[in-house]
Amino acid sequence: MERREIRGAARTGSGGRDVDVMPKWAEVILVPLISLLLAAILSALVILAIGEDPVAAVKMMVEGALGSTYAWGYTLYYATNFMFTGLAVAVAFHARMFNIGGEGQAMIGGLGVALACLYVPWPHWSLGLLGAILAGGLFGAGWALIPAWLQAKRGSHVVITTIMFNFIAASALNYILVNLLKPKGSQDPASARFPEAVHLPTLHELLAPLGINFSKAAPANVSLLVAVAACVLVWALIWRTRLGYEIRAYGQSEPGARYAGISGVRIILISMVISGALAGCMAINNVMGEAERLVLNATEGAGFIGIAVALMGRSHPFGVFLAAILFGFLYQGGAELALWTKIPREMITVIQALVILFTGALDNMVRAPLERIFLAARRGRG
Amino acid sequence: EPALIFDLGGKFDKSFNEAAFNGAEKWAKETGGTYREIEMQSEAQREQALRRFAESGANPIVTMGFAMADPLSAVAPDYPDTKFVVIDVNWLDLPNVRQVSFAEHEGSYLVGMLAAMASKTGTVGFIGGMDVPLIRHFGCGYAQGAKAVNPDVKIVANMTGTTPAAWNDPVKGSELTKAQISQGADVIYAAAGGTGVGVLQTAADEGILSIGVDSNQNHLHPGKVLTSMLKRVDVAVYEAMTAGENVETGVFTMGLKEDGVGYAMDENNAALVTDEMKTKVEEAKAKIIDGSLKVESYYTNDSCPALSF
Amino acid sequence: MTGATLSERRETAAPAIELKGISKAFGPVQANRDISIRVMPGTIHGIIGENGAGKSTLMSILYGFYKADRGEIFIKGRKTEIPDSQAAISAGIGMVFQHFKLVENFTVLENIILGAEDGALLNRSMAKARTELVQLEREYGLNVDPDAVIEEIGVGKQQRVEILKALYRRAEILILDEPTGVLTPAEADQLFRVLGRLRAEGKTIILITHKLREIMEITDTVSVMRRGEMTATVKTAETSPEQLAELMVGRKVLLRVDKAPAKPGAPVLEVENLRVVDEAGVERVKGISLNVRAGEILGIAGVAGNGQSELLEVLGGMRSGRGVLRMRGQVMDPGADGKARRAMGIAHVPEDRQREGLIMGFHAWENVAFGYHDDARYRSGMFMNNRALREDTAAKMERFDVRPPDPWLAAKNFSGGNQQKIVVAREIEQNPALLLVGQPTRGVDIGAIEFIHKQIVALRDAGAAVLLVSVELDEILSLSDRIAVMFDGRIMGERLPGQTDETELGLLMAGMSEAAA
Amino acid sequence: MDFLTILQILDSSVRLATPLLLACLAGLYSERAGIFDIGLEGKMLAAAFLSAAVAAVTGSVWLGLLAGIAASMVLSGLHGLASITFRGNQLISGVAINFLASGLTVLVAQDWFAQGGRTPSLGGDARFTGLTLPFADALAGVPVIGPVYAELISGHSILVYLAVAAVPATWWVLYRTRFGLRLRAVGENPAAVDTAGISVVGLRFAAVAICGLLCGIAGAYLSTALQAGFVKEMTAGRGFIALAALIFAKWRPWQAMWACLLFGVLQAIALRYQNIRLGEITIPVQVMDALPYVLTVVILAGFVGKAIAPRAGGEPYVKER
Ligand SMILES: Nc1ncnc2c1ncn2[C@@H]1O[C@H](COP(=O)(O)OP(=O)(O)OP(=O)(O)O)[C@@H](O)[C@H]1O
Ligand SMILES: Nc1ncnc2c1ncn2[C@@H]1O[C@H](COP(=O)(O)OP(=O)(O)OP(=O)(O)O)[C@@H](O)[C@H]1O
Ligand SMILES: [Mg+2]
Ligand SMILES: [Mg+2]
Repeated sequence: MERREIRGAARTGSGGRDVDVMPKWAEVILVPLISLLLAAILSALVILAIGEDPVAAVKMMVEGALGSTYAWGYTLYYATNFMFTGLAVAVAFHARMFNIGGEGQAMIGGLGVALACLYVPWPHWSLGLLGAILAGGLFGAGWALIPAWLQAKRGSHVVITTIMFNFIAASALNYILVNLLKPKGSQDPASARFPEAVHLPTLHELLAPLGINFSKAAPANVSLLVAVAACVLVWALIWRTRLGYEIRAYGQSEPGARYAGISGVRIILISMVISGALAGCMAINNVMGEAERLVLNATEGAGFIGIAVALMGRSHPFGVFLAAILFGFLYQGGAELALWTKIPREMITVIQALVILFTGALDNMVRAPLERIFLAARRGRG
Repeated sequence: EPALIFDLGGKFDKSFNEAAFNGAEKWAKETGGTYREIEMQSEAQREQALRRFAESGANPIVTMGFAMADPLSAVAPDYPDTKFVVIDVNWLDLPNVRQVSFAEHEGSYLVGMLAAMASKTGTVGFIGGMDVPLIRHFGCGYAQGAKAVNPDVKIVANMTGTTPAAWNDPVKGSELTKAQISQGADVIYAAAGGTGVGVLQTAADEGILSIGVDSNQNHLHPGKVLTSMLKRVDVAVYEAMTAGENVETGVFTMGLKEDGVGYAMDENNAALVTDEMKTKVEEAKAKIIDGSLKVESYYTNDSCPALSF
Repeated sequence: MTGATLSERRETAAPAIELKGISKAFGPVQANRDISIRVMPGTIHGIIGENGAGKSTLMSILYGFYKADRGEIFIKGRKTEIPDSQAAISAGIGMVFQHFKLVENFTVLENIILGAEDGALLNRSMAKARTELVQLEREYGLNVDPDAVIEEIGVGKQQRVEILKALYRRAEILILDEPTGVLTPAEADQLFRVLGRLRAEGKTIILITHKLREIMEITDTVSVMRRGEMTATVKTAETSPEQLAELMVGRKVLLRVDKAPAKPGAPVLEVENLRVVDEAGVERVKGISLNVRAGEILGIAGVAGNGQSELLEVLGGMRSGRGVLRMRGQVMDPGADGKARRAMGIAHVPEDRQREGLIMGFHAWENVAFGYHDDARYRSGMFMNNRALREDTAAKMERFDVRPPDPWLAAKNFSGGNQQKIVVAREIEQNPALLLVGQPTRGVDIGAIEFIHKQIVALRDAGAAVLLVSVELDEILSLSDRIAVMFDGRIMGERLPGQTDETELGLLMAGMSEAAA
Repeated sequence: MDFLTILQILDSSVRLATPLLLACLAGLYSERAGIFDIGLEGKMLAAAFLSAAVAAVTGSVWLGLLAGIAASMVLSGLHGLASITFRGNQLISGVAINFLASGLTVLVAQDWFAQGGRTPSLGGDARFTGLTLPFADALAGVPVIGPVYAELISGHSILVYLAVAAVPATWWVLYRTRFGLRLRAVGENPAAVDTAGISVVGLRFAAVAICGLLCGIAGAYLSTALQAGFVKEMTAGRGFIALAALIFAKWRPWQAMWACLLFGVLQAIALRYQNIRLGEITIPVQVMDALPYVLTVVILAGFVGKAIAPRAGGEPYVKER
C-alpha cells in the first residue's frame, strides 16, 4: 500500500502517469539506475576530456563519500541540510507554490538558532535543540510568511518575491553579523561561539554507547535524526492529515478547492509557513551542529540545492530523503575528488548537473524505450 | 612534506590565495620539494582538510584565512606534533600554531597617500567586496593615508554586495567605478577579489588610476594602475615552508617593518609615481617602521578615525 | 445538383472515407481494434457508443491527431497516409473536437486563421480572412463577431468558430465529436440546419453523439462502437432508438425517466433578491427570488451563460452574492463558504466535474471525501481515516456501478460517465436536505444517464429538495416537477412540465417576455 | 541631484539593464511558447565564457559573439531535448542547465587557459567598445537634449542598441507575424496548434532557439562589452532577476523593457548612493544594497497585481502515452 502512495506522489511531481505499463520495480529502481549510469558515463567522459582518470575518480568519490564512517559522516551531514531544504520546497510544491526562497529562509533561520543559542542559558543540549528548532523554524517561517501573504492577498508572484527575499536576507544577515552579533574586536564576521551546553552530540557521541565507533571528526550530528523525523512528519502531513489533503487538493486544482470550501489564502499561508520553517530548521545542522556559531554565507547554496532535491524526489518525502542522500554523496564524494586530485572542484557541479539532468529531466528518454520493451514482452506473453 | 590549504576563493583568485600559491611554488622551485594542496569546497570541510593532512603526516600545514581560526582551535590540540601555520589570524592561544597576520592598514596607508597625491580632483575612491571587518580594515588605513597627504581629500567608499557573488561581480565593480568617477574620484583602490578585475578594467577604460590589492596587479593595465597594495602572503608561505617542521610558532605580525606589506613599484607604474611622491611615501614608511607614526587599526575598537562605514 | 444525381452518386461513387483494419492502443489499453468503416460522400454518418468505446480515438486517427498502430485510410478511394493534422487538412478533412481546440485568449479571427495564414505577415491574412469569414457566416448563418475573444463568448459560439475553422480550410469531410453536448436546443437545431446544408452541398459529415434523437433526426447511416470495436453499421431509416441503445449498451435501456408525481413539502431553500457580480464586475444574477420545497425537483432551464452557473455557485458557497438566503428557515451568509453550506445540509454536483467536482490526480477514494473531508466519518483527529474512506469508496462504487470499481485508480483515468457517477454518488449519499445539480449528464452515455436520473429521482422521493440546472431541455422536462427559465440573470417565468413544451420554454430562454410567449 | 548626476545614473541603469533585457526577452520567447526557463542564468554564463574565450583566442569580438551564441544555443537545445522531445520537467531541466554552465565554464576555462577559471583579459578588437552616434559631439553643447543625446543615448556598445531594438522587434514578431501568432498559440493551447496542422515540436524548438540566441548576446555583452573577460559566476544572479522581470512584465515585450529598466535604475541608484548620511545617522550600506529588492517587492505588491502565465507553460505537450 505504501508503495502505491509513492507512485501517487511521483504523479504529482511529473505531471501524472496513468496506467501502469512497467512493473513497479522497474519504475522505481531500473529507470533511475539507468539514468544514473548515463550521468556517470558522461561525467567520466568529462573527466577524461580534462585529462584525468575516471576510474580512479569514481573510486575516490565512492570511497570518499561512503568508504568509512568518516566519509559517511560528511555525506550525511550534507544530506541533512538538503533534507530540510528539499522538504521545504516539496511542501510548498504540493500547494503549487514555487518557493525559491529556501536559501534566505535558511539564512534567517540560522539567525534564529544563533539568538536562541547565544542568549538563552539552556541547561542541556536537548532542550537547546528544541529551542533552536523552535527559533529557527519561527524565523524561517516568518521570512516565508511575507511573500506568502503577498501572494495570497496581493497576487504578487511568489517566485519573484522569494528571489528578492533571498537578497534581502543576505543583506540583513551581513548587517547584523558585522554590526551587531560580531564580538568586539573579532576580525571574523561571525557571531560568538555558542556555549558548550548547546553542543549537539555528533554521530560519534551518539553511537559510542552502542559500541559503534563512528568517526569523531565528521560533522554529522543529531540533526540528522531530526531531519529524518521531519521527513516522516512531512509524509504524514501531506499524505495522512486533513491539512495535507487540503494542501494537495488546492495545489492540483484551485477551482476544485473553492468548490470544496478550502480557503486558498489559508493554504498558501500555511504551506509557505511550513516550508519556511523547514528551511529555517536547516540551521540546527549547519549552524548549531557544525559551525557552532553563525558565519556569513552559512547556507552555502543548500537552499537552491533543495529545489533540485525536491524536484528529483518528486516532492515525496521519501524521494526527498533519497535525493538528499544522493546529493550528499555527490557533494562529499566530489569534495574528496577535488581535495585529493587535480580535478577542479567545479567537477562536482558538473556531475550534479548531469545527475539532475538524466534522472530528473531526461528520465523519459530512458523510460520510453523500457516501457516499449515491457509492453512488447507483455504482449508476447499474453 | 608541507601542505597548503586555500580558502574558499580558490587558489587562482588573483589575490590572496594566489599569492600563497606563488609562495609555495617559489619554495618548490627553489628546493625541488613537493607540497600538497587543497582548495576548500565548503565551510564544513575546513576541519576535514586539517585532519586529513594531519593524519597523513603533512608538516607544516599552512592554512589561509581567518575562517580557519575556529576549526584550527578544534584540530590543532589533537595533533601536538604537527605544526600549523595560519594566515590572517592572531588571536589564538595554541602552542603548535604559527599565526601570521598582516598590517594591511599600514600598506593601505601608503597607497592611500599615493592616491591622494596622484589625484587631481581631490577625491579618491575605495571599493570593497563586502562589508566585513577585514575590508573595513583595508579602507580605514587607506583613508588615513589619503587624509595625511590632503586633509581635505574626499573619500568615496563603496561595497559591492552582501552575497558571495559580491566577490565575483566585475560588472557591479565597473558600475561602482563609474559611479565613483562621476563623484569626482580619479584614483580608486579595489579590495574586492574578482570584482576588482572590473574596477581596474573600467578605471583603465575611463582613463583614471586604480590601485590593486594583495598581489602586484600593476601589470594588468600597464600605465593605468597607480600601484598595488602588496600583502606578502607569498613571503609568509614561502618562509613557513622553508622553515619546514621547525617553523617557529606564536603570533607574528607582518607589517611594513617585516616587509609583509608594501606598495608595488615596477616598470608598469614607474611613470605614474613621481620621485616626489615616492620620497613622501618612503618618509611615512620610515616613520611607521620606527613607530613615530601610528596608523590606527580598524580592529582596535571597531571604528575608523578617517572614514565611517 | 439534383437529388437524383446525388443519390445516384451515393450508390456508385467511391466512399468519401474508408478505414480498413484500424487498431490503436494507448499503452495497455486497446482503444480501437481492427475497425473498418465506409462513409459515403454527401451523407451524414452517425457514430454512437458508450463512454470510452473508442469513438474519439478513431476520429482523431482519421484527423491525424493520433497515429494508428495498424490499418489503412482511403480518401475518395485513394489510399492516403495521414501522419499529422496537416495531412488531414490537405485531404479535405476538418474536425470539431469534443473538447474544443481553441486558444482561449485569442480572437475568433486569430483562431480561424491559425495554421491557415496567407504569408508570413498577419495584416494581410487577417484582412483576407475577415472578408472570407463574413461570406462564410452569411452563407451558413453562422454569425460570430470576428473580434470577440474566445473565452468571453459562449460555448455555442465557440463551436461555430470550430465549424468555421473547418469550412475556412475548405473541408469536404467534416467530423463532429459530440457537438451538441453543450448547446441549447435552439443552437442544436441551427447546427443541424447547417449540417443539412453542408450535406446538400455534397459534403460528408461524421457525427458522434450520445443522443439517439439526433441520430434518428439527421443521420443517413449509423455505426455503433463497443469496447474498441465496430459492432454494427445500419441505415438509420431501418433502425429504432431502442435497438440502437441495446446495440450500444448490450442490454435494454429505459429511455424515459420513470417517476411518480412529486409530493412537495415545506420550503427547504428560499432565495430572495439574490444578486451576483462576477470578477470582471459584471452583474450576472440580477435579483432572483425562488424557493425549492422538500420532495420536489426545481429545474432551471436557460441558455448557458445567463447566470445559472453563478446562481449555483453562490448557493454552493463557491462565490459571494448579495441577498437573503434561507435554508429550512435559517438565514445563511451569502458569502463564499463551501464548508458552511455543506454543514447546512446542502450537497452540490458542480457543472464541471473535471475542474471542480474532482481532483483529477487524486485516487477515487480520496475524491469520495472531497468537500466532506472534515466529516467525523472520514477523520480521526487531525488525520484522514483512509481505511474508512476506501471502504466507503468500494461500497459506493458498487452501488453506483462505477467501472472499473477500483478505488485506487486516479480520477482522470475514469471515463467521463464514471467520473460523474463518482461525484453523484458522493453528493447523493450525503443524504442532503438540498441537492444542487449542474449539468448532471453532460457528455455521459445513455446507460449512465439513465442511472444518474434514477438516483436523483430517488433522492427526491426520499424527501430532499433538488435544484437542477441543465441546458438540456429534455432533461429539464423529464426530471423537473417545476421549471424556472433564466435569461440574462433573471427568472423569466415558471412552468409546470405537463403544461408547457419545448417551444414555449425555448421562447422564454431567448428572453421573450411571458406576455409575448 | 543635478541634471548631470541624473544622466549618469540613467546611463548606468542602461548598462545594468541591458543584459537583463536581453535575457528577459529570451525568456519571453521561450515561455510564451510554453517552455518555462529558469536556465537563463546558465545560458548567459556559458555564453559569457565562450564569447570571451573565443574573442581572446581569435582576437575578434564578433567571432566571440558567435561562439557565445552557439554555447547558449547548445544549452537551449538541451533544454528543448529534455522538455520538448522527452517531455521532461522544465524546472528540473533549467536547474540542471544552471549547474552545468556553472561547473563547465570554470572547468573548461581552467583546462584551456589555466588562469583560475578566467579568460585572459581582452583588449582591442576582442572587445566591444562604445559607439559614438552621429552628431553626438556636435550636439553636446545644446542644452538638455545635447547632454541627453551625447551622454545617455550615445556611447554604448552596439549590443545595447541591439537589445533596445529587440523590444519593438519582439513586439512586432509576436503580434504582427504568423510566427508570433503560432508562438503565442502554442504557449496557450498546443492542442489547438497541433490540430491546426502545425508542428508543436517545431514551434517550440524555434522559440527555444531564439531564447538561446538572445541569452547568448546577453552573456557576450557581459564579458566582452561591459567587461574585458570572463570571471567565474560573473552573471551573479542576473538570470533570475531577468526571470523576475519577465513575470513582472506579465510576459509582454514593452513591459519587459520597463521592468528591466526599473531594476537597472534601482540598482544604479543603490550603487551611487551608498552610505547616505541623514544628519547623524548613516544609512548602512546593506540597506542600500537591499533597497532595489525591497522596492521591487513593494511595487509588485502595490501596483502590479496578478501575473497570469501562458496557460500551457511548464507542462509538456502529451497527446498520448
Ligand atoms: N490520449 C489517450 N491516452 C491514453 N489512453 C487513451 C487516450 N485517449 C483515449 N484513451 C483510451 O482509449 C479508450 C477510448 O477512448 P475514446 O476517447 O476514444 O472514447 P470515446 O468513445 O470517445 O468515449 P466518449 O463517449 O466518452 O467520448 C478509452 O477508454 C481510454 O482508455
Ligand atoms: N491523456 C490521457 N492519458 C490517459 N488516458 C486518457 C487520456 N485522455 C483520456 N484518457 C482516458 O480516456 C477515457 C475516456 O476519455 P474521454 O476524455 O474521451 O472521456 P469522456 O468520457 O469523453 O469524458 P468527457 O465526457 O468528460 O469528455 C478515460 O478513461 C480516460 O482515462
Ligand atoms: Mg469521445
Ligand atoms: Mg466524452
